[in-house]
Amino acid sequence: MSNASSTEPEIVYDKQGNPHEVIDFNNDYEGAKLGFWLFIFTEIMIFGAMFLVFGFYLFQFSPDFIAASEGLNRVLGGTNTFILLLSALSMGLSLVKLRNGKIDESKKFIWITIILATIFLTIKYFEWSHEIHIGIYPGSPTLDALSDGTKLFFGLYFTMTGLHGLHIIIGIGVMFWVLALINSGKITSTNFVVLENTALYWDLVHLVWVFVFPLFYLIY
Amino acid sequence: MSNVHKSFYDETHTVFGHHKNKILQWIFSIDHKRIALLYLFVMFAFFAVAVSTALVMRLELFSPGQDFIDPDTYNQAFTLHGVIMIFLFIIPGIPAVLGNFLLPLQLGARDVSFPKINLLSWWLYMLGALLAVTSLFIGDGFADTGWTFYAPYSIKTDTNVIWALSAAFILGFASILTGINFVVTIHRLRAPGMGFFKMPLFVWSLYATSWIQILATPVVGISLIMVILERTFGIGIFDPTKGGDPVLLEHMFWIYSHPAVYLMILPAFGIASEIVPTFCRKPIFGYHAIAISSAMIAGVGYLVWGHHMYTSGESEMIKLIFSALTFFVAVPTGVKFFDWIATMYKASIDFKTPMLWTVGTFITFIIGGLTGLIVASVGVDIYLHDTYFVVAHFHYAILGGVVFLMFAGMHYWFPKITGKMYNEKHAARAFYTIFIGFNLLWFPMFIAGMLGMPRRYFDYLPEFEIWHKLATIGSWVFALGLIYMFYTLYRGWRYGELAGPNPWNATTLEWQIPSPPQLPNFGEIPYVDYMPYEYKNGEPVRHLDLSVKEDKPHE
Amino acid sequence: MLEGIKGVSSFAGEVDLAIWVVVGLSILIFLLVVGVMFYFLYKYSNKRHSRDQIKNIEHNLPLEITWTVAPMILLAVMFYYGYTSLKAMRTIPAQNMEVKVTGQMWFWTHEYPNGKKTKDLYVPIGENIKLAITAKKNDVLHSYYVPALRLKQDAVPGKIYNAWFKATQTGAFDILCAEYCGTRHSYMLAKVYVLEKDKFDEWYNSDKKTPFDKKEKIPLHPGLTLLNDNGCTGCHSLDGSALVGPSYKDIFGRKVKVAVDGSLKEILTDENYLKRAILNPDAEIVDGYSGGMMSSYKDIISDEDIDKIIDYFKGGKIEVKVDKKAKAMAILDNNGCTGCHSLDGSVLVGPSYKGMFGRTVKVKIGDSLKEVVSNEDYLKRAILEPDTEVVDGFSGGMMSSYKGILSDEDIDSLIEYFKGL
Amino acid sequence: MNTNSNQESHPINASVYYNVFFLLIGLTVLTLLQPVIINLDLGSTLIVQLGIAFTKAFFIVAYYMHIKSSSPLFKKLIYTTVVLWFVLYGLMAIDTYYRYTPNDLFNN
Repeated sequence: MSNASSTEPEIVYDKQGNPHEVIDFNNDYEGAKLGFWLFIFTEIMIFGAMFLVFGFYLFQFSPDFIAASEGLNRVLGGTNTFILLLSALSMGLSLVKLRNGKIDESKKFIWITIILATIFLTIKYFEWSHEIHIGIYPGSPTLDALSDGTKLFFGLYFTMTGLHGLHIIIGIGVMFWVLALINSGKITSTNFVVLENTALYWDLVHLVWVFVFPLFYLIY
Repeated sequence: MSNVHKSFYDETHTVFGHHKNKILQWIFSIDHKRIALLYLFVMFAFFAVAVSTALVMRLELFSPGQDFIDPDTYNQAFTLHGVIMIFLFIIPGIPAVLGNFLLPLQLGARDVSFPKINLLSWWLYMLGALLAVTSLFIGDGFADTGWTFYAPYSIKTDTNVIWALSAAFILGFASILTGINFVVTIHRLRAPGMGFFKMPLFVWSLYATSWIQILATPVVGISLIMVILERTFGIGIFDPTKGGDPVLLEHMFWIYSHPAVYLMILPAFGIASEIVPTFCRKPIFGYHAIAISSAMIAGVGYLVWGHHMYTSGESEMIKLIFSALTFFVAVPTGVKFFDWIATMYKASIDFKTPMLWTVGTFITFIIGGLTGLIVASVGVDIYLHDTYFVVAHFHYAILGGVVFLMFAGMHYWFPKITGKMYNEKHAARAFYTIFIGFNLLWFPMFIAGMLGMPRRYFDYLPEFEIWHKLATIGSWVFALGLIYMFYTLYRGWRYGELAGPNPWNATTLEWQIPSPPQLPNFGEIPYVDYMPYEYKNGEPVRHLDLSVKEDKPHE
Repeated sequence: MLEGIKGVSSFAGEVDLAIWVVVGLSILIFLLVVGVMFYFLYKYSNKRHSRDQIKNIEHNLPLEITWTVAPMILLAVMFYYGYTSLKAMRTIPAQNMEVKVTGQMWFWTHEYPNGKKTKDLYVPIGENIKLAITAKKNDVLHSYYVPALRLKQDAVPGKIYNAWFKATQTGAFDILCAEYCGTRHSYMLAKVYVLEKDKFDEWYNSDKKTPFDKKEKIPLHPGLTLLNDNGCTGCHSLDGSALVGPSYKDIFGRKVKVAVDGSLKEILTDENYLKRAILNPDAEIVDGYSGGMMSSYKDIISDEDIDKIIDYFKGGKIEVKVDKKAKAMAILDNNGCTGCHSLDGSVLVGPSYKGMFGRTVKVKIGDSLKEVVSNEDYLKRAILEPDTEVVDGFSGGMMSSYKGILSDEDIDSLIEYFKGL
Repeated sequence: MNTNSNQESHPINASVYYNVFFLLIGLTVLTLLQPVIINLDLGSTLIVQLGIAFTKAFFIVAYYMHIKSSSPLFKKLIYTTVVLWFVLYGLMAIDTYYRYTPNDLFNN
């Protein structure tokens, strides 16, 4: 992202002789942020499409969906909601600390985020393994014997929470990469766009859960 | 011409710094011009493959009954043809080749915003292409679902649907990255002074295109993933035996794939908007109208997907809504055509090959567009849906619109890209051959479709024979024309005369630098406070020399 | 042969009008736009119009407004005709005869209100026919397309979509499948036969399979006809399932426990017993069933007829040979088997029925190849679980199971028939 | 080292994060309590739950993702995406509603 060679900005002058800066694509903070926001839009379209499918079947199979929602573990789901909330806070604080020049504290907050994300995944793992243990997973004989709406509810449940979980795993990977960049001095208190974008990504992951949680766990 | 500074063919920078090895210099180059050429060669290789499959299909259909391939092979052939043409050729076509090459040049930028991601797009594109090709040779062969991957057939069939779906997904991802790159480039890297309404119209069309890529592609991406999950885990979302609704997949597929056809045609319109003023020797008529109509087509084009599904069982209410919206898209499209034709008024038209291609395309695309209106009308479409009429309409719009304008652009920017000139006489003859072959190939299909010949048929009832025979003969003429054209371009590239920086006397920034361009594109970046197409008495108002001078090396 | 492009349904006129209007307007627009373009190309070519004659015109607001608004009017006209034709097509009259149309891989089945099932559709002229179109649940998408009727509707597995038509002309018209559905998509053909009303009625109320059948339907055993006519089969099944009373299947010659005046007794169901059971049903009630359900048939069925019935129970059959072949053929036709399996040895999607029985074939079980003899057991498995053993050279997943669709008896008669092929 | 003036955009403050965090905690508790306090039918539940979810989403996007202090371009882009989704959902809802209820046109 940074290019040491272009330290002097390129200036062009209009007819009146006013200077205008040529933006250097190698070091364009606003551009990097805009690019990442566009990426976030694609993610919103992906999850939005899944919610579209969810809504489509919720309309057709409301009783089945309500009954199936009853079977999910709200305590674990609720705990996970709070964990993500906390992790979004710690991610944000790490950015604040970095920009105030407190590199070590910033790293500490990233570590806290990573730990919280891992706890989220562990809880998710227990939730899933419980459901798989009682025979509820796509294509299982138990599930196939149930009503169509129930099959669709769990099909969507595993797809959407699975996709969300995948995003958390990727997020953890990105955070380790960010830590490495901080250690090697590539991210500094003035050149922080990578960490800022990581924080944006993490907020997106949180944002998706804000909708996933009530729609799956609380519609009964 | 590049006696001052070497061209981008001679030097480059790669993602790893500098390499001695020529091949590595190309495939790891982060220079937007080299990436454009990488796309170009791979794309035309796949174009050749897809044209060949089409020729095989047409040959099989020459007479009724089974001649030399069996129905399953035929089904795989049209799927292969569709997947390659749509996902590997037309969708990336103009944006990834001409867009990549020209966008920074027309904006006055030194590269796109994210050169490394640009290279990543190409690698993803290659990965997707590789997956598609690999699936030809393993197991039960290439998918036989048609490029639409409708469930439940795509869930039931034994062929390598997962491979094709993964390929399409990865190609979609590559296309998203290109789109993001372009939008950021257009927002951030315009030359100082160049406001949005001072950009060349090709850039405007790429801007609209990129938004479609960003906002529509993810929807089809996730739908394809759900079909993959359906096949591997049986999640049931599109499987009727588990309560799923196949029509939902049709919705989600077309939410992307209809905007995708605007994604294909918009950059092509952009090319026309460049060529028409250059060869009319005057400013384009209605610059603002053309620019805004691109955005309108992109916006409204997003909301018309349901017209692919009039017979699928969607509700009557939504059929009428989609029909009305579809007609509405025709208005901005019409405005563009009227503007182009108005540009010809009181002009001094120079019939060079790019202009020939553009005028030819106006004819074929107007046919494609007007037949689009015919099938947009609900009651009429119910009769014509899934017949050869739709096949012909689609090819008139996409082949006769997008690909022809792509060829026009290839001829127009050929001297810029290669620094050489092709033979004008042969290029014009190649155009006439292709134009005749094209109409002979596709026009009979309108009639066959009107008479009720359904599409994707391996065999047909005997009374359609005459139309199939005509089309097959047309396909041979068309193929010969293609060979002629590519050979002319190849001769031009190898043996053509040097073209000079501005052979057409055009006005946009890419013509103010040497051909082929130098690695950093511009020596000094101009302050652009004027409109892109300013002519006076048929001559450009400004002649600039923006080449990189020896004494002022950049980077 | 595709029977012409002439529309023969009541709404074909509206659809054709819409087609002509939109096509006509399109041609008009085309000629106008391309005409003006060619005029400009000719007049303002650089041979005739030199560069110093160029006029830089960049805007003309009134003109631009005109060419934005004028097309909208034309488009509104096109939309209107699309709407009227759709309305005519989709307003299903309340008075209609409903025919169920089921698509499955490469075969259409039409089921009439009285339970008749045919491959082609037979309809009376001038009557409203409502089609309830669907596809088998584990099948794929199809589209029911009758060009001459201007009718097209996708058949979606698990969903029923309606269409209708009123034929205005007698004749035969093609039915095609317009939604890609796999290997034999282009052979998923059938016909609509539009008949005079009386000819239709005559067929509809007869036993004939199609109105063009010369042969009378294979006569039933007179005993069975009697059972049917007297409503016996409403309570006694023919296939072994227990309804209100015991099934007729294997009723003769078995030992059953019956309740006589409250005590259980074992008896043999011989002629005498069966006769008593018909004439005095409450005297000896088979264990597990309750008395008082059946009334005596004394004076309703003559002794002679009772003998016929008992003969039927004994398994007395007439015209077994002819019967079996026709029956097997009917099963094959009505279930679309012949769409994929030929009778003459040619290979379509699946192996031909010719010589199928008794040969030795290689089959794929999972990933391994195994040789099996194609005997009764194998063929039965192949019908009920087609994907477990797929004959080498053919692909699985093409045929869906016929479990629950064909009865054991049907399958037996099919296998019997294959033996002779 | 960095001459690009955009990099030092808005000032950033930890207290904003804490305030929004406690607000979100409050909203989440509300989300969890809703089924315990009042038992609503599906429609009302969805309205309440999605209402809370959208409020949370607003705060996350506005403060955690700094849209409040970003350039108007970002705001415009977000409005566009949200509007686009509402139109898409609207069109799908129209189709679903008319397809699965007996209210479609031409009464069939």
